[in-house]
Amino acid sequence: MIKKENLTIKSQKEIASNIMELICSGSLAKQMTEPGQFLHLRVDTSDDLLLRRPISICDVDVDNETVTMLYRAEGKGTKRLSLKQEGEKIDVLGPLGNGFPLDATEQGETALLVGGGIGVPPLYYLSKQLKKRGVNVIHVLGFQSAENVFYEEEFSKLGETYVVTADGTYGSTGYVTDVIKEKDLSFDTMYSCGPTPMLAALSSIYSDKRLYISLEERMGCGVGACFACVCHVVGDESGTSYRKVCTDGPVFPVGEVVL
Amino acid sequence: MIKKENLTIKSQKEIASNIMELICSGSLAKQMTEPGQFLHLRVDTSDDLLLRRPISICDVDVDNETVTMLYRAEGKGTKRLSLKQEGEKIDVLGPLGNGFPLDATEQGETALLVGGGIGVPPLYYLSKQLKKRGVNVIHVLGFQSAENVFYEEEFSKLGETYVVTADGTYGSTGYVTDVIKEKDLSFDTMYSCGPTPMLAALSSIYSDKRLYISLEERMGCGVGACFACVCHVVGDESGTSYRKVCTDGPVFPVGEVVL
Amino acid sequence: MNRLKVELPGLSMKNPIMPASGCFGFGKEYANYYDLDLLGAIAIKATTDKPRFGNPTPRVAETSAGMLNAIGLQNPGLDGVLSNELPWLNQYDVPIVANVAGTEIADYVETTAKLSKAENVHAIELNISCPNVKQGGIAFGTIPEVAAELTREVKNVSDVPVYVKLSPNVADIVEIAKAVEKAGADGLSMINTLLGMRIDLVRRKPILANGYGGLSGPAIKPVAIRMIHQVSQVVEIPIIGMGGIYTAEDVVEFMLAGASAVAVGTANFTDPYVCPTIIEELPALLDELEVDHVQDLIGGSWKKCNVHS
Amino acid sequence: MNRLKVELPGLSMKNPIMPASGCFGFGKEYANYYDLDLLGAIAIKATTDKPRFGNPTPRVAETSAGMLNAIGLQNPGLDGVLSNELPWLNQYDVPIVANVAGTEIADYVETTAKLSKAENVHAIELNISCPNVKQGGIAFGTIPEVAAELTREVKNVSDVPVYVKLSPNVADIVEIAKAVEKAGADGLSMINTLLGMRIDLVRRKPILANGYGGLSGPAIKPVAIRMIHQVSQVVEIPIIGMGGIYTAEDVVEFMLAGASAVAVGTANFTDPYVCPTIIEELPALLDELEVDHVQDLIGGSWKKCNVHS
Ligand SMILES: Cc1cc2nc3c(=O)[nH]c(=O)nc-3n(C[C@H](O)[C@H](O)[C@H](O)COP(=O)(O)OP(=O)(O)OC[C@H]3O[C@@H](n4cnc5c(N)ncnc54)[C@H](O)[C@@H]3O)c2cc1C
Ligand SMILES: Cc1cc2nc3c(=O)[nH]c(=O)nc-3n(C[C@H](O)[C@H](O)[C@H](O)COP(=O)(O)OP(=O)(O)OC[C@H]3O[C@@H](n4cnc5c(N)ncnc54)[C@H](O)[C@@H]3O)c2cc1C
Ligand SMILES: Cc1cc2nc3c(=O)[nH]c(=O)nc-3n(C[C@H](O)[C@H](O)[C@H](O)COP(=O)(O)O)c2cc1C
Ligand SMILES: Cc1cc2nc3c(=O)[nH]c(=O)nc-3n(C[C@H](O)[C@H](O)[C@H](O)COP(=O)(O)O)c2cc1C
Ligand code: FES
Ligand code: FES
Repeated sequence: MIKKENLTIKSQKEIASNIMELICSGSLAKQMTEPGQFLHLRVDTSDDLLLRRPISICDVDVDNETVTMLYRAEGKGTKRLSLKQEGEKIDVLGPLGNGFPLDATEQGETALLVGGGIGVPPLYYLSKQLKKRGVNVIHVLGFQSAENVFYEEEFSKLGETYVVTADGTYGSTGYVTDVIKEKDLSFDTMYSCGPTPMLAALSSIYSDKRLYISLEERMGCGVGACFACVCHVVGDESGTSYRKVCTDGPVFPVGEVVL
Repeated sequence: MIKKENLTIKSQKEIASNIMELICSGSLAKQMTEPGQFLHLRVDTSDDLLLRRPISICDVDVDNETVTMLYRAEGKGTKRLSLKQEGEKIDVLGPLGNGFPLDATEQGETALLVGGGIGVPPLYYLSKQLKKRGVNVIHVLGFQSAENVFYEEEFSKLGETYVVTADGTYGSTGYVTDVIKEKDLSFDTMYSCGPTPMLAALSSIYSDKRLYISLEERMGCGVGACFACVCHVVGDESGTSYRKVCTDGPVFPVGEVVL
Repeated sequence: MNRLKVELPGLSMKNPIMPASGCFGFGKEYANYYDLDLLGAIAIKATTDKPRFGNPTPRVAETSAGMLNAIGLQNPGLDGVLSNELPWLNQYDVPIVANVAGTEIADYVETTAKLSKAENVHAIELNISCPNVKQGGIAFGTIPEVAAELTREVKNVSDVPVYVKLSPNVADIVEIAKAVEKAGADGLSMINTLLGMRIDLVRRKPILANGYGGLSGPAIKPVAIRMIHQVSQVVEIPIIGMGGIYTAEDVVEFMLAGASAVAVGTANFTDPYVCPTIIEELPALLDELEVDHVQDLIGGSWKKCNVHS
Repeated sequence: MNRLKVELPGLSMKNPIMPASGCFGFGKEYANYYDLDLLGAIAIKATTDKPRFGNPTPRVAETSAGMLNAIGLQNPGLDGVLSNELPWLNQYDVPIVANVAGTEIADYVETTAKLSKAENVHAIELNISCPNVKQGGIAFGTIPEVAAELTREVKNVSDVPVYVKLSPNVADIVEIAKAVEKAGADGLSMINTLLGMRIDLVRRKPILANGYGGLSGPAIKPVAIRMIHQVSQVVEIPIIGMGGIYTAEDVVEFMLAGASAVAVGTANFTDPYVCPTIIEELPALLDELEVDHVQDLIGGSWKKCNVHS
């Protein structure tokens, strides 16, 4: 059952450079049980911002009916969103899409969660859920620079956590792939979300693993009706097969869609 | 010296059906000494409402730097304005235009202030100023219906005040012109603001008096640059003479412009 | 009396609201949100003879009070629509408007011939205006003779009434409208999107992979209203109006301009419930405007007398 | 190095920003707000041979992210502009672009001949596109041959470079642009307003007394960007870009599309300080985008290599 609700903002604060943590409450939160799904936010009701913004579910407290989102305030919509204050309402559509498959990892197995930049948030809820199922979780989180790092502590509480920055101002230096190699991390499944080049690198290195990646694409409707967010299917000779990121994804098993 | 400033909303409340009283503070208020001038309000910074809204100055407290505006929340912009709360900012341009000439009435003379509906507000500041100069003020205020009546008490404190409603649900029944005749009100000058048919009626009945009327017209710039708000000049044979409501008006002596 | 009911060639509509082609897929997605039987009609996504993937992504971009799209007519092709999409829609008691696109007259003719025979297709909407496909599209919609010929050929094979969907990217919309009316069109749909562009300042490249795209949303509403006002006064056939409709007020404005029914496009993306919301709000708005029946609004801005039925 | 300076035919501009014609009167009003010397140039209100009152009011209406105007070219006429307006502007060290309108070729020729001799008029902008005046206007701008002839005749008598201001209400803007370039235009201004309409639901009448009006503001920006992108790649003459510019980012987007300078219209009404604000904010934006000089932006979205000067 998909729905739309005006959630109430419980708190909003900047947790890293331009990265906002937004906590909202409303009964819709009860439906947000699948990590990797996203919400489609209408920033306000003025008609100069027509399109909703897709933001991943970062954490949910089903009992208290709250949901946490982390987002980068960068463009027109997210900047305006960042000005909203406690008590204000926000029109949320969702949860949408297909999230990360929890049952791809058995109890006792190890899952490696690899996040890049603003792709990190959905991994948090995923990690919590995996852990609850008795999965051993390891996190590799890549950021641009020290000022962009967030949620390190939160992730550390759930499992081993490696932070890497491109400019070396925090944690190790380089890319997430460097860390995985250097630390020789072993795992049964990998779940990843982040910039496409990162996903492409992981996909080519770990194509033989159980790897799930979450994609980003510009969206119109977010519900599968407009065909804005499609991608090609690996091995499709006709060239007309497709997957929609909004409804078939955003999470796909490695090798299913063309990056 | 004309200016633009982000005023701070001190209070906003509904004082009659859909009629809002908005009190703002800021140093701009010190310049608002001329009753009948108006302010040009930018409702918000989203770009779906491009045009500012002209709203008359209803009252000013120069010492405390506050200005009061009364407006009807009716269209898209004023409805959105009515949602703004204490502490929020509002971008105000002004004071603009030429107001009511105070010196048209000598000390000891009687001024009749005739307002219709949402034309009533500017007469309040005018009345206060006239009174301060030793002028005897009488008010005739016309409204649609009882629920639309506002500021009766405030005006009563300054002078004789007659309220008339079109449907007779409050005060006497009919139009402001009926009241002036029935009560046989005598006066030296008349100042009026309200719907054009009312101004036209007053102009034709009292064309021999010292009568000043305040006009409304849809505006683009509000500063005289766009030629949106022009009206023809009485007696102009060329047909190309004009007055701009925003800069030559909004107040004109009777007989100057074509209504 | 159902005060919202409107009758157009082939389309007996409970109310004047239909989702616009390309903004509602083939209905399935929005069926998760509400009962499609509430709608006056449904205009389904453009169908072409063969399946199409469309343009590379990104395919949408936001603009002030509007959006650009360059989907490029992605669709499962005639056979896919006939075998999968239309049968599914058959469970609803809603007339379907099948939007047809192509790159040659022969494509349009073939697609129309077959689609118009489907049980629940009540009208064909000829998309002669989609600005995204390099071949075809643009030319059909901007040259009166070409638009007329296409209309004639398609009318010859169609089992149901044909609405021609006009492009606003022309100097004289009236000329095109008259030409397709004369060629036998049963109705007009207007307007399709305006051709626009956005550039990414950092990448120095268009935001859309395709470069240009179609501008839709409230930004284009004044252009749509103007064109419908111009055209409705000189043609006899009814107009399905569209371009930036978000509210019941917008519907009334389009009908006063001269539309007999309307389509809602982009607004579905902003609010998936927009169509049922508008339908729900219309009666109260009619009351406020003291209008008995929506039909009394049609052309109200230019008709000499507005006789209430 | 002045990194904002741009050189266009007749116009040596401190920065690429000028207020657009019709949105800045003859400068006096905004001189109450800031020093006009800050501006790159000033495009003054359209001048016609005789004084004009223009259309009845209401003459403006608001739309989503846009506005409609039907001022109808109100102006004091050639003599009034020459004797009152231009001399006043002479106190500023800013090149003036004199916008010329008319209903017959002879009007344009006469007005241009005299205006172009005024000391501080550095360029003529031929308004062949204003959709408000029933005679003339619309036709000049939509038929390539007519636009070309007008351009030729005006060029013959002008003492200063001539910019032709194109109408967006055409199917093929490239065709018109090429025609006026061939006829001798020194530059292009684009775009003028799109023809639009709004209807008052209660009165059932157009909001504008004139019925139709010109749509301006951010709503039309994607159309302007697209047209400039199309035209700048096929003409050699520079383009003054306009249509919905509100911010420094918008200026960069127009220049990347292919404009060599820009004009700011409607935004002046929203914020009288918009032009100096944009000028002030441009250098920081150039820094952010790692651009040395605004000129390096011109055509940046399509030029093969972006050589920094
Ligand atoms: C499934 C999914 C989940 C996401 N989860 C998160 C998250 O948890 N936190 C977060 O910060 N970001 C997330 N993003 C990216 C986020 O949607 C964009 O950063 C955001 O929409 C940009 O909006 P804006 O107002 O800042 O930019 P604008 O430039 O004003 O946006 C204009 C339009 O482009 C779209 N757009 C711009 N950039 C992107 C992008 N990178 N991806 C998709 N659409 C874009 C916007 O949605 C909007 O429709 C997610 C994207 C997807 C597809
Ligand atoms: C000099 C002057 C002083 C005014 N003083 C007051 C006042 O003190 N209190 C008050 O309630 N109203 C006043 N008005 C009228 C007020 O400006 C309009 O009611 C208001 O602009 C309508 O905006 P909206 O957002 O409700 O309507 P919308 O329909 O959203 O407005 C759309 C556009 O039309 C313009 N517009 C619509 N109606 C009018 C109108 N009647 N007059 C002028 N422009 C209009 C708006 O300014 C805006 O540009 C005054 C008007 C003028 C010209
Ligand atoms: C994403 C998208 C896809 C569209 N696809 C089609 C299409 O396939 N066929 C068609 O005739 N029009 C198509 N259109 C145009 C719409 O049907 C409609 O004419 C236009 O968007 C204006 O209406 P709106 O402003 O309500 O969206 C599409 C529009 C959008 C936004
Ligand atoms: C009120 C108003 C008056 C205008 N008058 C003229 C004019 O006299 N001559 C002209 O060429 N363009 C005129 N224009 C068009 C503008 O110069 C400009 O081309 C158009 O508005 C698009 O720019 P904008 O969106 O920044 O306003 C006018 C526009 C407006 C809004
Ligand atoms: S965003 Fe519309 S189909 Fe995915
Ligand atoms: S509103 Fe622009 S001149 Fe008066």
